[in-house]
Amino acid sequence: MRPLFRAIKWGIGGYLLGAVAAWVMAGASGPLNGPIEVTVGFIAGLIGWIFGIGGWNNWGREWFGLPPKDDGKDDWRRYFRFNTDHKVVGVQYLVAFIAVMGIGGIMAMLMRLELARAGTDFMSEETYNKVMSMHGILMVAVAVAGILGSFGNYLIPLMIGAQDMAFPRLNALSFWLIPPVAVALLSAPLLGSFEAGWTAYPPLSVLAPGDGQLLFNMGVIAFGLSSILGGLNILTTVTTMRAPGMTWGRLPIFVWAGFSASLISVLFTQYFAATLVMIQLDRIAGTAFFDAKAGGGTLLYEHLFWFYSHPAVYIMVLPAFGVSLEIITHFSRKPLFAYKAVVGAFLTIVGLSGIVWAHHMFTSGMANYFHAPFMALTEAISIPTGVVFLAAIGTMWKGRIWFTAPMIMATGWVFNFMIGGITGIFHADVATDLQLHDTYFVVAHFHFTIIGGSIMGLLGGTFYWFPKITGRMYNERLGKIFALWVTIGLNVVFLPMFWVGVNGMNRRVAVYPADLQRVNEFISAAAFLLGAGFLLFIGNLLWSAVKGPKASDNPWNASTLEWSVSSPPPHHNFPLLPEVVGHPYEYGRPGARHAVLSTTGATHG
Amino acid sequence: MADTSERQRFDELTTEIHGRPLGQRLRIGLLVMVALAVLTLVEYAIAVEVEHPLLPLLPFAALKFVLILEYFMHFSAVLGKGDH
Amino acid sequence: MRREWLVVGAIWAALTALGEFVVTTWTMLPEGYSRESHVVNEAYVLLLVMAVPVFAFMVTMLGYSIVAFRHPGATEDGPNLGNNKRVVWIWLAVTAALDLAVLINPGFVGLRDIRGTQSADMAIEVVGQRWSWTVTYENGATSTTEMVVPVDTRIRFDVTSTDVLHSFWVPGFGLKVDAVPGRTTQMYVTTERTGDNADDSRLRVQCAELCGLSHADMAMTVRVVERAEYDAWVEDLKNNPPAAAQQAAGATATTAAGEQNDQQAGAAAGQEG
Amino acid sequence: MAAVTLEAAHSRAELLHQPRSNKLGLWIFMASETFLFSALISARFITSGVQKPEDLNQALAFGLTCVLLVSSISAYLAEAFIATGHRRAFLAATRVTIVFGLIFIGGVMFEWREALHNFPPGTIYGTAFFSLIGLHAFHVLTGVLGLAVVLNLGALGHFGPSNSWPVEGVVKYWHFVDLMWVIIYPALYLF
Repeated sequence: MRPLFRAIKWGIGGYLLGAVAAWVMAGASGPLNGPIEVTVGFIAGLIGWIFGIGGWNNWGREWFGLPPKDDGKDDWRRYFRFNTDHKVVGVQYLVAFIAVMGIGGIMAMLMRLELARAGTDFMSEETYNKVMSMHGILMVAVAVAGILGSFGNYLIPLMIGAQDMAFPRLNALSFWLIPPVAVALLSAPLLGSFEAGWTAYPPLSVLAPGDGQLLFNMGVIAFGLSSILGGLNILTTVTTMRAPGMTWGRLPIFVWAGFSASLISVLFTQYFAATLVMIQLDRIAGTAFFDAKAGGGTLLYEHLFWFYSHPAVYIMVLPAFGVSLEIITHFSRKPLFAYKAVVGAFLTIVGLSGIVWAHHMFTSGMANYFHAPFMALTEAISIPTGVVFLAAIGTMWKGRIWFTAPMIMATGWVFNFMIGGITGIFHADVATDLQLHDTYFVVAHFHFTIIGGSIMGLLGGTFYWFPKITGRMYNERLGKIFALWVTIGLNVVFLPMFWVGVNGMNRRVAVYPADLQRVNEFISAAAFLLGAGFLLFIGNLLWSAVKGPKASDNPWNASTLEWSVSSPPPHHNFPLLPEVVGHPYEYGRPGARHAVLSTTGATHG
Repeated sequence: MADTSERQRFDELTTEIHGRPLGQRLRIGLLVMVALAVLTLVEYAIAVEVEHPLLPLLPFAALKFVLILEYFMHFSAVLGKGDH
Repeated sequence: MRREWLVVGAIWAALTALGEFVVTTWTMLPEGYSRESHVVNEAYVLLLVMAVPVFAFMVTMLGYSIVAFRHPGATEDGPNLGNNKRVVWIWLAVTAALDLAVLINPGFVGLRDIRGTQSADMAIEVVGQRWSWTVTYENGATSTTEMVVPVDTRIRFDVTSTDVLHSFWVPGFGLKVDAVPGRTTQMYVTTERTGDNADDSRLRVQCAELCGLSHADMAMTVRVVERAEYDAWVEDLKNNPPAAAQQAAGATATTAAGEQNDQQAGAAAGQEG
Repeated sequence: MAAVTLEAAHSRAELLHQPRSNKLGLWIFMASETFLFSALISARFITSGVQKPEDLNQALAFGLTCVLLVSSISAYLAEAFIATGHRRAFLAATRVTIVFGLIFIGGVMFEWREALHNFPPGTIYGTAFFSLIGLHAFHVLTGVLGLAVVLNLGALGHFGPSNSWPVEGVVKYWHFVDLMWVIIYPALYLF
């Protein structure tokens, strides 16, 4: 725990140092929590935190020719320091993001409490806006990095037969950037106005008084950095660290999904960072990016923002595609149907994702001639996405379907994400979007895609790999109940939202017309039930991680490489170096093997 | 011996650095620098002469971009050695 | 083998029929007050009609697989059928065709219909500011509490904002457009039916783009009335502006009167012609 | 015995993977950074088209371009020297690069004092100018820091022909910063 305390000390020290230095440089007048001071303080504090947690001992010392130091032994405390083992980083990510999801879920419950009545009964509009903004950004963060950070880090090296990620220290760094981000985001509502939602549209986010928005910007920029570094690591790992014989055509589908999502996150995240830097500059340096009077414009923000934030939804769902297809394949005990087409679909989605952003802007007042092409491109994304659905049902067809908790999650993912996908067409279509944009129809749509797509992948993956990660089995009966609970509950909560949407309820409001109250009461009640279901999930996992029955190395009898090692895997992943000799999903062909373990593997390079 | 072949492979992977003798490197560097300097001068001259020279300047910037990318940063080396 | 597909086909057909019946008869769409809202509703129903068979197919496949191919435990493998190029190509062709169909109608057709022509019988200026709307009519009368528009009229709303982004949305009209500081955005609406906010909460101007503290309250009521009633109302609004607007309108109110009468006459003549 | 072989195998595998990984990782990072620059460059054209103020200090900007060009060739030389085992020449070239980098930063600071007066950040061109030049100067600064680390380690005797990746990496980064300037210079001063 020592590094953690050191990190806190250095982080706070860094913040104070940075703030005072900025204060002195700015003329030593004015308050110590002015915008520049907070900004510089956050950066310095972030650096202090990273060095304190172990960045200095493990890494920084090398820059000055000193030998790096290790911080401690490999016991439970390794989860609380800068640890370069990808499995530790994966678990850190998983636990941290399930915790963040819990906080975001509590925010959702608070929002539904307020929305059960048409007026402002439970919280003020100001509080509601803060809670809503917080729920938005926390859940976006969970969806962006939840699967990629946890399963991506934990499983990609195992699945491709590598000992670790290509850049283990960068990996640890990208996780340890997260806690300061969480601190910044969670303290943002306490420090003055924080009401611009996760999209932070200017000029609202520029004009909002107080430091909340500043911390939000800095926090999200740091999160973006973490996301970029994580993606970079995955791309490099998959390209250079594959075991002998692990050709591109033999990569498990989850690796492909992580690879595709990483491509997006490495390239496009910079645009979100750039937009937030612009807001920050408008606030602290008096630039005029979004000041209409000086000639700037908010359309600039919207274009740049959605240039990242639309591809971002594929960072969220692509890994979940991978997880779910992986689960469906292993529990149907059939080869993944149309493997090559799915890989092609992933890459097509990556390509298309970068050229569809303006469908978020049909009502924004941008030039009319943009509408038709962006509608066409957006609707074209349904074609590669359709291939993923084909793979799901094609794999299940005639399989030997073992209906476990992860499998229920995966099939629920097919069903729910399909609703999200189909309602997406309503937003791609200009005519309907002009009415439905910014209504509860959108809210329902993206909750079906993000919960149905990304979060259900995260939950399903958690069940599926739980025995591998902890070495113990979760409670199957409770797991099944929870999986059904989520799959069905999602529909009960969010289907009525389509109705309130078309009946004129716009999103991000604490008050709404009284005639919509009955339906909202129902939604709120259902939401509380859905939220309560998550206690089942947390309880099941916590209890099982400690008291669950010991799991065998391969409880699912699955074929991919991570199941060929002990549960949990040894430090170097593979006691013997793997050599891949076949496709990962050769179910139903007698004698087919995915990989053999041998000591001679390394010489093949 | 396995070790020598690995050594070779390691060298291969880093040829872009280890391959060429110093004299050849210096020649290439000097040539590229002269080219860049000339291009910059021409760029500047065009900008002085032409009003809003967006189109005429683009090829010069692109050429400089490619020169640096290829001769200073050895970009093609990264494409040349794909997988194993 | 063949029987399996027959069963699946039958379930699919039944589900599709049921779904189509539901989406075409039990419409959950409230009727709008403008031509544009009909375009929206038609596009909406058309999209649903096209979505039903796809959805039904997926549900059938999913449900049938789950029921028919259950096999507890990982004791046995399914057949080694990893790929079937023909199925993939057929699937691609079908989805591409569907996509193209959606793109043409309601896509391009809806886009054309909802935008209509770039001409209008009257123009109304709308200014959003935190957290209220100001509506200025052609005769110079302004209102911040209620927007009244005549029925059977093509209206152009010139929307702008003085501070942050807002979005000018009348749910009953089926359209919205953002109010962007420093720009004027335009929205064309052809009213078709009279109505009153008192009977339908969707007849309100609602800010649809998060604009801070009182975003949710940034609304004003809307009435769609007969032309004559509108003329009387807007005239009355100009002559007896509400207390708040009076100071703002001030001296210009009287001088603009003649101009405005001419304009109204012109507009009326245009309608008759 | 088996354990020893395994450890050896692991380290051999690392030896083979790491140079490629480092190189690829740096390239991916630079690709990512290109997107950051492209966001701001496109913002410059979206907000103010090809307009530029009359009172830009063209001579200074041209000078800065030349400074960066010279530093670029000295960085190239530093890499060439260490790769062929000429340590002293490598150190000298690195020092020259750092000096020119610092001259560049000094020039930018001098330019900013003028620019703050002529077109402050509150104007639309000033917005693009200060953010782009600032972003670039920040990258120059990190490049100088990287070079300083490499210089220090080099002076301590760390690098040689078979162990020159850190030098190569920093120099590549330096060239990348130059590469961005190739676009920024015409985008801000010439168009």
